[in-house]
Amino acid sequence: MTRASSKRAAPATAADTDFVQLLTPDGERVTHPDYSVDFNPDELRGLYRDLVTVRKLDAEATALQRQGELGIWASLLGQEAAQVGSGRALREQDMAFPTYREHGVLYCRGIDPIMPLGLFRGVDQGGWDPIANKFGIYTIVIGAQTLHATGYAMGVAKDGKVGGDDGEAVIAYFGDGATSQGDVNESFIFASVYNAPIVFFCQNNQYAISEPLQRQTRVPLYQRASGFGFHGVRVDGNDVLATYAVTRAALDNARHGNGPMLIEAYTYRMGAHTTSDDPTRYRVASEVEEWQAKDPVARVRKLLEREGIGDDAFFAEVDQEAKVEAVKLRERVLAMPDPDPTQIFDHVYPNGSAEVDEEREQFKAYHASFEGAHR
Amino acid sequence: MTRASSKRAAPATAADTDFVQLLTPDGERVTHPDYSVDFNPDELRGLYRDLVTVRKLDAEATALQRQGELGIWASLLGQEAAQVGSGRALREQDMAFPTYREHGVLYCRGIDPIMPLGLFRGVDQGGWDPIANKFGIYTIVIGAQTLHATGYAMGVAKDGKVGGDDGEAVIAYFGDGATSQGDVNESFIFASVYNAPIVFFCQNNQYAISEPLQRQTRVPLYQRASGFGFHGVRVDGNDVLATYAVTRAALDNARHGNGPMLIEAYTYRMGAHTTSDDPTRYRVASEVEEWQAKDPVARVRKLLEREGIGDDAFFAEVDQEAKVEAVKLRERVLAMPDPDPTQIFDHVYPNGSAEVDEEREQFKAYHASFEGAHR
Amino acid sequence: MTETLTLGKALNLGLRRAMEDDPKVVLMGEDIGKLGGVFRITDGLQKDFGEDRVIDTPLAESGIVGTAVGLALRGYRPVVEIQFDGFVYPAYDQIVCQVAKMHYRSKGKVRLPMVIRIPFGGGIGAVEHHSESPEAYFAHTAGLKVVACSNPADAYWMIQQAIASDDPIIFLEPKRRYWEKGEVSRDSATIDLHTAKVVREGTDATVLAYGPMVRTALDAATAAEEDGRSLEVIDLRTLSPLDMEPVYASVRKTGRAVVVHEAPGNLGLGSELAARITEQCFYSLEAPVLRVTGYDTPYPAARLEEEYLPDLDRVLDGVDRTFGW
Amino acid sequence: MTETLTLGKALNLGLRRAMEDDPKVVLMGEDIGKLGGVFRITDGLQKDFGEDRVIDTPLAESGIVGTAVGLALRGYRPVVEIQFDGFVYPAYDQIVCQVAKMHYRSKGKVRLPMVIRIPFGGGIGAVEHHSESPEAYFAHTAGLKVVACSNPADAYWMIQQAIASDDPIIFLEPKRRYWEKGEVSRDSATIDLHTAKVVREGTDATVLAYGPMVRTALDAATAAEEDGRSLEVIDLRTLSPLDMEPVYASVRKTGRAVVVHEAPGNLGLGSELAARITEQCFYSLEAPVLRVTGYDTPYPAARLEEEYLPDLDRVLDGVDRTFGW
Ligand SMILES: Cc1ncc(C[n+]2csc(CCOP(=O)(O)OP(=O)(O)O)c2C)c(N)n1
Ligand SMILES: Cc1ncc(C[n+]2csc(CCOP(=O)(O)OP(=O)(O)O)c2C)c(N)n1
Ligand SMILES: [Mg+2]
Ligand SMILES: [Mg+2]
Repeated sequence: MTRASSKRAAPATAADTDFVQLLTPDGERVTHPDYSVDFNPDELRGLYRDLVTVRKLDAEATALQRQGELGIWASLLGQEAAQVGSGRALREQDMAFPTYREHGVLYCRGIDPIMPLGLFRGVDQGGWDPIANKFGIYTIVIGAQTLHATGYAMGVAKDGKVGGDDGEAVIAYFGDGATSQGDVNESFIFASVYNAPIVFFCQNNQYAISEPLQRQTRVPLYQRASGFGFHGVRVDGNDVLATYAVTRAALDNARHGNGPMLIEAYTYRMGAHTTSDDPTRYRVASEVEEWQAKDPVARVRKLLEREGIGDDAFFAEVDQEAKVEAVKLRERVLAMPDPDPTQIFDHVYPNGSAEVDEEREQFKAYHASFEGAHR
Repeated sequence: MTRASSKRAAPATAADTDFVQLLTPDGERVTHPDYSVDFNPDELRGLYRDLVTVRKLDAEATALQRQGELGIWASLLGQEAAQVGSGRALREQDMAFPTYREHGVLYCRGIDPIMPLGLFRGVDQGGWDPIANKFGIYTIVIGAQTLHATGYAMGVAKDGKVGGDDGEAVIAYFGDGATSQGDVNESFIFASVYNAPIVFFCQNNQYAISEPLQRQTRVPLYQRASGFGFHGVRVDGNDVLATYAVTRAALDNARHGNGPMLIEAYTYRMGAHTTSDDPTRYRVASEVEEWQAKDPVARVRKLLEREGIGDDAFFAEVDQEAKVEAVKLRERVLAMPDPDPTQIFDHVYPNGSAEVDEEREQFKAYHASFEGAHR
Repeated sequence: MTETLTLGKALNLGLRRAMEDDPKVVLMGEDIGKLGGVFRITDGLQKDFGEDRVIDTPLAESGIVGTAVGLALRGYRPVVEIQFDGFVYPAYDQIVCQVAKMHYRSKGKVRLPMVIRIPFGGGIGAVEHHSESPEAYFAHTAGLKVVACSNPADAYWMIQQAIASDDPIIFLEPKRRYWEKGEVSRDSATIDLHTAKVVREGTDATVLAYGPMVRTALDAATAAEEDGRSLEVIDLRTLSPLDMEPVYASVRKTGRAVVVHEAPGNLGLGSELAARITEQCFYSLEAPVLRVTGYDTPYPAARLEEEYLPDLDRVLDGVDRTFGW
Repeated sequence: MTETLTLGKALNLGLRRAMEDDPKVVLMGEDIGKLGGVFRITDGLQKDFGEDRVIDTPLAESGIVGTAVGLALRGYRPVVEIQFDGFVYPAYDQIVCQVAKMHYRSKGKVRLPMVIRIPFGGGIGAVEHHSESPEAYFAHTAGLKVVACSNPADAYWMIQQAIASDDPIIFLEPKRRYWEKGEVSRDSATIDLHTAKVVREGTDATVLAYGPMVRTALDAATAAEEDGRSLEVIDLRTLSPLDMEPVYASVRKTGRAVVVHEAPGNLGLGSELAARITEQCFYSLEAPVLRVTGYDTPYPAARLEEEYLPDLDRVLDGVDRTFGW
């Protein structure tokens, strides 16, 4: 009575890997019909410097956690190109909404790298001004920030700040695991329906803590976009040039009033999910080694060597400068004062609350009662 | 530096209307490469009888509400073919999860049509046994039931009840507006990741209360599926034959272990959202007239006439029988007793609760105190 | 000069005035545009202020509240309408984790001047999820302020005060009172948003209510008068933070208190009020603070709601019981 | 015979035994498979029971709970792990509108024998959303039962009793106590799930606690003894419904009560307990029931949590204050 033949989805698997690439792991340039970059040598060296620096600062933070100076740390190791490529693609007027791992983007936004360390040390929950810095506070609840980014982008459109090169664009960062959250899918809907100037930047680092991509999807994530009415692209997230080119194109597309796009930056979380995690329980060393060979920093170094625009002196200098920044960072972390206990009661409400003020006073009186005394 | 050309999504609009059709509004059969039906005359007459009956019962319910016998009514007017076509496509072992409007599917499942009237009268919140009847309780929170359906389907797979003609399939009903809810999109993800035997049946009746489809999506809804890793089809939801064929194929696809599919039944809500709604505030009469011409019942009558398998005597008899059923329904609704007030305290917990029992006793004592007395 | 308005119309005029006063005020919600909302509270506003300021949204509450947060970050003052109390829960995560905490998280650098309007409570003969009283879920959440209006004058002014406030505010509207009329002066607000109000003076016992139950409490007070009992009725108006001083003053005077609300008693506002009153007025209390509330069951089918909801008789019964001690 | 186990290991063994006893028991959650959960409570279970019964889910809490409802409808007994307290809110709609109400909605025709496990409370130096105490949000919801374990023996038995129960149960685990050891007898449960327990007898004042604060209360009682004060400590164990008789009996004996919990005081469990105790023990109370709780602010940054959380000294201070009346 009805045709028997199966209607199973196309054989594409979540792991198939054709993506936009402009720089191979060996540091060779390749061309792409849609995307290109024309950086001059200084700009290329600048990108290399960014990559080395964010990796170094990240390693320092991991070390600080090991030594008990941070409560926890979410390392970006392996995702430097995805973050520097997209972070440098942002224009000054663009707004970014990060997760808790975008230390590289934060660095590109020119924010003091000490900031996230305060959060992970536990002295505060995010000290920077998100509006002044055009970089949102870290969001820990998976996916929540994608709706904030979409609403912000709706506001940009209401302000009439789209349509030209000076238009404003918004970028929302999230992970592969986040694509399963209702909020992320709802943000796709709102962005599409209101044609908001936003780029959804998914760093597919292959894992949500211990869960491999296959627990979130059986087709490539970039394909999610089309059913919501906008375009999706997969880029080699370990290729800083391709990530830059694709992100820049998507941001410009948005700022010119052409609405949202989804970018899947195909990359790998080289380290643990956080310093609390033990990846040996759920993934094999050989997999990590495979990705080691695709290292995002090494391939840029090879490019600079290949094109004769970076010599050992330069590389040594970059390492040295990064080391100095890292040491400075460490010293400042160690010098971070603990917050005054009464800060518990600060900033609960913009207009304040008599109840909270009363609790603050009781708190002070209670602690004063111990002065001298000891139980 | 990057290509300028826009990356706006394909020009497809949410309203484009190519769909699977086997019966035109004029009652002409058309063929489709993928789908067909081979009903015999009795079966065709049976479908006509179903369509007329569910429309008649629905009209009776609307009348009962107008007369104050129901608190509210959500009419299926215009969606008879979508509901009868999909409802009759279900095999006995299949499980359905409805919204609050699937009175036609409920009828096809062989459930006493009085059931939903009890709910809309306010004497209960859904009186039937969802498991025994293989038809879930009406769900009012938009989209919630799609996750229940997906979980149930995951259970079917765990039970090993997929793989053959006797496999079990699940169907989840929801509307065009529901496609914006996180829950519906999450159900797509779970169904895809676990390859659950489920059919997502979206009745796109063009409105979510007052909001037209364009407030939910800018591309056709059936396209949503592919990005989640399964197939989507749009069917003429006013064509009972096509709806039957497409649903039957999708259910069999699921029961054979080939996973989920999405069906968008393209139809129209001819009446108000509910009896509380006033559609004249948000849509024009001409639009309704256009759809009038695509009436799902009339076209089957034309087919029967065209093929000489339904004469005036038959049509009169069907109308008469439906009328009788409607009158019976009315009488039973009027005879419905109000619930005993202590039912407030029944079935809060399967294992009961001393707290609730105590409140029940206090309630009784309180009301007893009025006996005779009057304030 | 004053005029007679229904509570619903007063809200509509209050929203209109707030939009006239501040171009950054935008309304968001399901069916609030052409339809004017299922209760017509936004009637005519999209026509006059345009689709850019009165936004019909996709059917997704988390999306509505989450994008409202983003609009607030962009400098707008979003006023969200949740269609019915029972449909706020998909947005609960955004409300509790983001709306309530972003100011705190950012050490005060970010403000979210948002209002989330929720028609709440029962008594309209509706189907499931359309008659709930979720106030405790929000009042227990630090970072949110919660208010409930009970009459047209308060509706008109409180909605404007809530929109003008930089705090994120859950604004509860007593849906079954939308059609009740009252005198409204549109000259100027006479009382702050976060203050309770003695709406009837009395000497024998204090009845605390808010939203839809204020009218019920007042009716009970009138009936009690015939039995020669003088009840003081306080309209709490602000549920978080609570304005307790007028409450304490009243209970110290009367020595007896009854709290009335539709929400289930267990962990409802009544429990917090009872705990605080007992702590502050321990030696003034002639009897424990009693609670007259909805029962600790899900909201029942419509034909049972009259028995479920506190009414005049149950309030009087509660008062009687405090005199039984 | 008994053995010494950590609370976490006791839960792990309790889950294992429940899965052995009933093939319909399935575990669902994020990272509960190979990883064994971020707290390793499900360690080894996927290896032994397979991916079909220990299910790593997509990262979507509403999806996890919503599909668990469907599995329950199909005859399974899902045990859901929410990774941290602060991540339960995306599932709040499914929990409050579906899990809590489906039995009622169906007039008893449907049962949802589900357990939702939530590691709750602070004290582990975590970042935001990892240290919350959401129990009141669930206890205020009719149709849900809520329990909290405080020690390894209870953890081992309560989780099995919760899974065996046909009621939907929110099962709260005191995450900071996961590593604390205690004696566990695996022969048979000695006490019903929904009962409170006097864990230390005393005569001068009653201290009510649950979950992580039970240990704190016991430590306070030990310290108080040195000051010559005898505190009775009750572990509530069941938060909804509350088991009040042992509480009333104790307060009638001592005349004083202090409730301790980490959740903010406003509309926390302490308010309900204070209201009920005052109503039932009005003439026995020497002082109002006092509350020692988290403050009415969002949970603060980790380096402030020691000041935020009730500790031994704050409990003793609360007791002192009841004697000040
Ligand atoms: C709503 C919610 N649920 C669970 C968690 C716990 N959690 C923190 S990170 C994480 C995995 C996120 O994976 P992904 O989105 O891929 O981002 P990644 O960490 O890999 O960058 C989970 C489950 C959370 N933070 N929020
Ligand atoms: C979560 C939630 N939000 C809002 C509502 C109120 N509401 C009831 S029906 C409806 C529109 C549903 O539209 P659609 O999904 O297209 O189904 P239809 O009524 O057209 O069949 C809305 C917004 C609800 N029931 N649940
Ligand atoms: Mg990831
Ligand atoms: Mg619709």
